[in-house]
Amino acid sequence: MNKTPYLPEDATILKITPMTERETLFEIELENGNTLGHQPGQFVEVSVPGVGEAPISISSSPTKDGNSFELCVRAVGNVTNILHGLKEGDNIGIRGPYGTGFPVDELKGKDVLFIAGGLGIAPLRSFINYALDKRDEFANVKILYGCREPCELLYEEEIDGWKERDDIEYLETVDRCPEGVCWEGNIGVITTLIPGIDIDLENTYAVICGPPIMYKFVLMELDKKNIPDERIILSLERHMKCGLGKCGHCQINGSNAEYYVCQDGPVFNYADIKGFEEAL
Amino acid sequence: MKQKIKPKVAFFDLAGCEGDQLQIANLEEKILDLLNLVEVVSFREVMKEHSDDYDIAFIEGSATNDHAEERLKEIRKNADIVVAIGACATIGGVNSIRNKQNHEEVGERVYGDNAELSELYISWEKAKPVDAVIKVDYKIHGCPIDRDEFLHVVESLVVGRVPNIPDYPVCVECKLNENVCAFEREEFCVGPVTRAGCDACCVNEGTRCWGCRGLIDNPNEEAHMEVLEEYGLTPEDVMKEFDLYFTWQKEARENE
Amino acid sequence: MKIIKKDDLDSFVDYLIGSDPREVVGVKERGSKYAFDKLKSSKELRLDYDVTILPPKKYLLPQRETLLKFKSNDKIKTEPVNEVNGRIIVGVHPYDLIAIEQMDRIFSEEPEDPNYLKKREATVLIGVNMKNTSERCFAGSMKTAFTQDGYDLMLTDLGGKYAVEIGTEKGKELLKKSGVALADAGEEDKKMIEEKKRSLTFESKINFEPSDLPELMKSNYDNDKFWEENADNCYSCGTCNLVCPTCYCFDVKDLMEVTLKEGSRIRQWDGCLLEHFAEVAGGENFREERAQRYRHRYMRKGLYLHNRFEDIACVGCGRCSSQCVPDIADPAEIFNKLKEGKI
Amino acid sequence: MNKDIDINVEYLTRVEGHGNIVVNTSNGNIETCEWQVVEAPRYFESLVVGRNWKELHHITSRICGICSIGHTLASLKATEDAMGIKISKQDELLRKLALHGENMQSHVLHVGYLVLPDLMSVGSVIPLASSHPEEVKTVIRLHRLANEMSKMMAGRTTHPQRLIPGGFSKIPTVEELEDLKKRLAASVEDLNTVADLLAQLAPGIPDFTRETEFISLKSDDEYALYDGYDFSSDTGKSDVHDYLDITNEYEVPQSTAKYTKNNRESYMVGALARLNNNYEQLTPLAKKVSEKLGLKPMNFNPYMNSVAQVVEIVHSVEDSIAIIDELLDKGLKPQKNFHRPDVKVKAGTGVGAVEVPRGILFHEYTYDDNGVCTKANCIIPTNQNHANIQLDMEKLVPEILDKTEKEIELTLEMLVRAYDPCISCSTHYVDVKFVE
Ligand SMILES: Cc1cc2nc3c(=O)[nH]c(=O)nc-3n(C[C@H](O)[C@H](O)[C@H](O)COP(=O)(O)OP(=O)(O)OC[C@H]3O[C@@H](n4cnc5c(N)ncnc54)[C@H](O)[C@@H]3O)c2cc1C
Ligand code: SF4
Ligand code: SF4
Ligand code: SF4
Repeated sequence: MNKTPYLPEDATILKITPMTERETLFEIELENGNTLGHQPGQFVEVSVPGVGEAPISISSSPTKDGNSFELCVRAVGNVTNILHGLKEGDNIGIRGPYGTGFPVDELKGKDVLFIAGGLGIAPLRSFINYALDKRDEFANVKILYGCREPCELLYEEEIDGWKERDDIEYLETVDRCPEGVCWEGNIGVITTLIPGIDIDLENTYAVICGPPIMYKFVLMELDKKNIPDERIILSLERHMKCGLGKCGHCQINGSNAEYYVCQDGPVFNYADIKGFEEAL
Repeated sequence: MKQKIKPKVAFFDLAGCEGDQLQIANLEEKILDLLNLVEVVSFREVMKEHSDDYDIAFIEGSATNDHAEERLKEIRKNADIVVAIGACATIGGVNSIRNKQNHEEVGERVYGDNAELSELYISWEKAKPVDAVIKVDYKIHGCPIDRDEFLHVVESLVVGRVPNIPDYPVCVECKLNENVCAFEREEFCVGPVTRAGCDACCVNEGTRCWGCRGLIDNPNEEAHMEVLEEYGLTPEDVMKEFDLYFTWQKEARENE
Repeated sequence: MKIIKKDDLDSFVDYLIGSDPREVVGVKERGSKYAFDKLKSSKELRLDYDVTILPPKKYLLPQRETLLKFKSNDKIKTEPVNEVNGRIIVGVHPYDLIAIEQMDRIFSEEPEDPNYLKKREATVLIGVNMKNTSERCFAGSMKTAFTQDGYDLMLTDLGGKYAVEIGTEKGKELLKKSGVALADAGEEDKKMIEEKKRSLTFESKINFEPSDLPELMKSNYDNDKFWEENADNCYSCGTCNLVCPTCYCFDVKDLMEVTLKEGSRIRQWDGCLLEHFAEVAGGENFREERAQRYRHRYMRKGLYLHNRFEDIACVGCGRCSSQCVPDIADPAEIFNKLKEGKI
Repeated sequence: MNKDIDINVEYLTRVEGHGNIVVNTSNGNIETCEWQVVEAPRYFESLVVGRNWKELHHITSRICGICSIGHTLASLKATEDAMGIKISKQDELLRKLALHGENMQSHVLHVGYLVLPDLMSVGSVIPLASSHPEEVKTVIRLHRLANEMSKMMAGRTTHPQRLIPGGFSKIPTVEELEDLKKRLAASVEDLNTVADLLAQLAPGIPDFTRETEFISLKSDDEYALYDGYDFSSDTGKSDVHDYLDITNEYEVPQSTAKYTKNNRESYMVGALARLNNNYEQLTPLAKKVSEKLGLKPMNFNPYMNSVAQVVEIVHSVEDSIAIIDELLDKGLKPQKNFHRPDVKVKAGTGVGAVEVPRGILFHEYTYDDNGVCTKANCIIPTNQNHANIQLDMEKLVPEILDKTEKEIELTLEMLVRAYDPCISCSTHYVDVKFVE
């Protein structure tokens, strides 16, 4: 049989790091020994034979040492739940990388404002770590990260490292803090962090990823800050089955254009999809 | 996929025709595969042994009296997972046609007007699906159930995933099978509001969808009632179309 | 252009059925309707049909198709599957040929879809010009009633005999190998074809140029009231998607045998009118309302695929309108209403 | 002699539906000896009232999952009788094939899955799968063939679709019938295996007799299953429309529910009744198997009902082959799919009687001018057998009191099982209580 894009490559789970109750970090290596060769922001289709496939963003930076890559997966359904039950050394299938990544080259030399809500940190982390590894290629780097509760914060240890760096600015917040939990940081939704930050209007790009509801409010705040639409980059999640621009599920439309999120996205320039009823 | 556990399973029946349990016997050679996957500890229809120690309970039939209610509560206590199988258990089945009839008349029609019934036969005014009495985790729809779907559910439960039960109407499968639509043959059909998963088996055989898998989660009932009237049914007949299998569901949804 | 006698055409079809290693399918009666199905004899072939229930896309993108097979002992092995049956399809109407050309573009766009393309390559298309039109067909006004390409052979019924246009080498070979008697078409015949074509009538039509459609759709994207009113009786049953020759969306799911030792990944036709089509984990549904899904379909037909491939993705076959039970899926009616600014 | 026994079998296993066996003796005196039926009523005769003639067979098919084809046919015949609808000879032959398919399916299920374990001293067929894999596979093969035949004729194995008032919505093709014939012919070897196995196990069948009356359909042309007149081994021939004169549901002082009786206190229906009444019309091979298994009319041992079922399986296979030959010889008249027979709806009352696996079944409906059902009555074989089971038990218990309690229990269970009762079928409930 000839090559088919539907055939996943064999891959091995090297390491499993539970992060929260629902999220786990998987370090994965292709069995053929190749690197994945991805751009920050791209995703793979993770295949569990007999259960199905799920699109998952690559959470590690291509600049990471070694051939492996990392996925941060939230258990929400069939594939993701079964993934959570696997052990180190188990096999899965990987297709990809797919989609457009973040416009890394376009952002070189610019200020970058990362805004991550919840699991949105997973795709952003691949870019954040890229930027940190190549710190001199970017101007100011600011990271805003919000979750619903302290126990949901991901990559805690790594973030401790970010906090200590003085060449970036890191701010975090939680929507609420249950009684008895120790939390010294900010309380309030992520949009409450935005008014307080300084933005160089000429030079700043905002890169956003979070749950659908978050976009609306963050975009309103950024609008107040007068960041032009063209300099807002966001990553969308849609139902997708093939990752190849065929199955039709991930299409989003506005009156002027339409996109296949799996191929034309998941990363979009806000100016291109602004006003799309189906996008945001 | 690997099997996590070899669960103990038990089969129970309330008021029904046992056609669903028959589908399990009808698995023929695949029964042997099934027996590798699960341990059957109770199945009155085929085995003498019985045990109250089970993980998954499959229940066929409707609850129609206090005795059934007691049994169901007992089953719920014992089982981790309760699966209702077949229309009688999932939506009340044809049993619930009588829910709209006068209960006294119902008794008279069957036993005559001077019948004095022994306690055993005292029945609720309404036949109820299992989930009207206890919590049900999964439903295998159909009258009778589809064998492949049954296997799919068992297999899913064993590997620990949620079975794939369609929530789109029968018309989908009917079209995939390239049937001549009932409405183009001067027949009526409730396929547009009925849950698929049967592969439109009745239409494939030249009849129509009767609705045995119950309403989909979000049916456009008003539209279908309107359409049925346009095709010449009286409002009364339209109601009857819906009463064949949907009586309980409709009542339950109205009360929501 | 060649001429073949009716009887010779029958023997040609019987020859294909008997001698060609490929499967021969054609239009047959199904109940009171027609469907493409395996032919056992030319007697079953109904070249005078109006429209088939499903378009011939079912042979290129089957209703259900296996993409992968899994086998497991201790380690799971995954193998690609592509069941390619060489097939000769007899009696494809021009609008369906045009639809197949559109599908070709979609599935050959990078990354290519070999499951479609391999089947497509192994297929011979013998077209036939319409003799009868279905009540809801509006191919005339969609400029899809005739086509110059997309077929290997094209037949036109001239009463007692057929004109045969040869579209490809493949088609030519087929005729030659069969040894069937052909005559060259004379001026008379050519005139007769023109006459036949001219006399073809359609009960339904759009009242404007199809090339105006993309603009029309674009300007009505926000016409919420229109979409809501017209979608009111929609069942979300997807019939309009499933029977359409240009709809190609699919779902992918895994099946496992109870032995847990074998399984497969299959794709199955899906429809954007179905409620859960655009729902993601967590329950967010990006086209939750019937009207949104309903609009999406018309937009795809008139605008979106035009943006992508410059195709008008409705070929006017009328299948959706005739098979939608509440009869709300007629593109001709909807397009005309939009054009006239009605609700 | 056992002085005190206390048998209380709640929900007898390996039968369809719910029944209890209660036997108590004290000092060798029988205090209770009961066959109790505790099925929850489903009220079919009321469910169909107000429903359209096109739905009646769909609803009443749900009386029983195992003999749903039989119920459908009885229902269709009643509707056709009421409206004066005639079906074609071809459709009649096809219906007979459907009935044979179900008869085989039900009998194989009963003998192979439910009775065999008793004769082999295990609790169910499950352990047999590993101890006697070949035998079990043979039974499975026969069961599958019967099911596939039912599906081919009726569209589904359970709750048929193709069978509709006036004929069929879809019929099998010539190729399908030819293929079926081949497979039926090839199954003879499996049938012999089962017959041999049963012959071997025959000594395990309890030797018990009680004279009773046998009622079944009978026909001058054939071993009656699909059609015929009522026949009693005591009182002879009668018209199916007079079925109420045979079934005579009556009330007994010690019970709130009804009994059926004709000439005696009880009568028996089912495979043994049919075989006793129609033995001469069995196919040659069926007769041979019957002889081999020591079954000849009149046989008054109810346990032999299971043996009669095996004989009938053979008969159904052979007769089906003959029917297929007849259909193919005449040339199968093709019919478009999605066929709908012409039916003129009119008011009337009709009776349908069919021999289903467990015995004679009657449906009677009355329709109004619009074809809406106003009244229905269904009398199910198992109902007709309850009284006979009770009387058998009463004769049997004193004869076996010298056995252990366990043995008595098993013998009684086997007795009820031999009748292959289909309790959830029962639309009228019989609550039998005897205190000696
Ligand atoms: C580009 C992209 C990147 C993503 N990155 C991540 C990530 O880094 N980490 C992470 O945890 N999740 C990520 N997701 C979400 C993840 O794909 C879904 O949570 C996952 O597909 C759910 O699959 P499941 O089999 O576990 O659930 P299922 O049991 O299949 O589904 C549960 C629900 O999700 C819907 N659904 C089914 N398939 C999909 C699908 N392919 N996409 C979305 N919804 C679907 C179903 O309609 C159902 O309602 C990403 C999604 C996209 C599109
Ligand atoms: S026959 Fe019924 S299920 Fe099939 S398309 Fe028509 S309405 Fe839908
Ligand atoms: S428009 Fe018609 S065919 Fe399409 S989904 Fe709605 S009801 Fe079904
Ligand atoms: S939209 Fe309707 S008319 Fe147009 S091509 Fe599709 S099925 Fe045919």
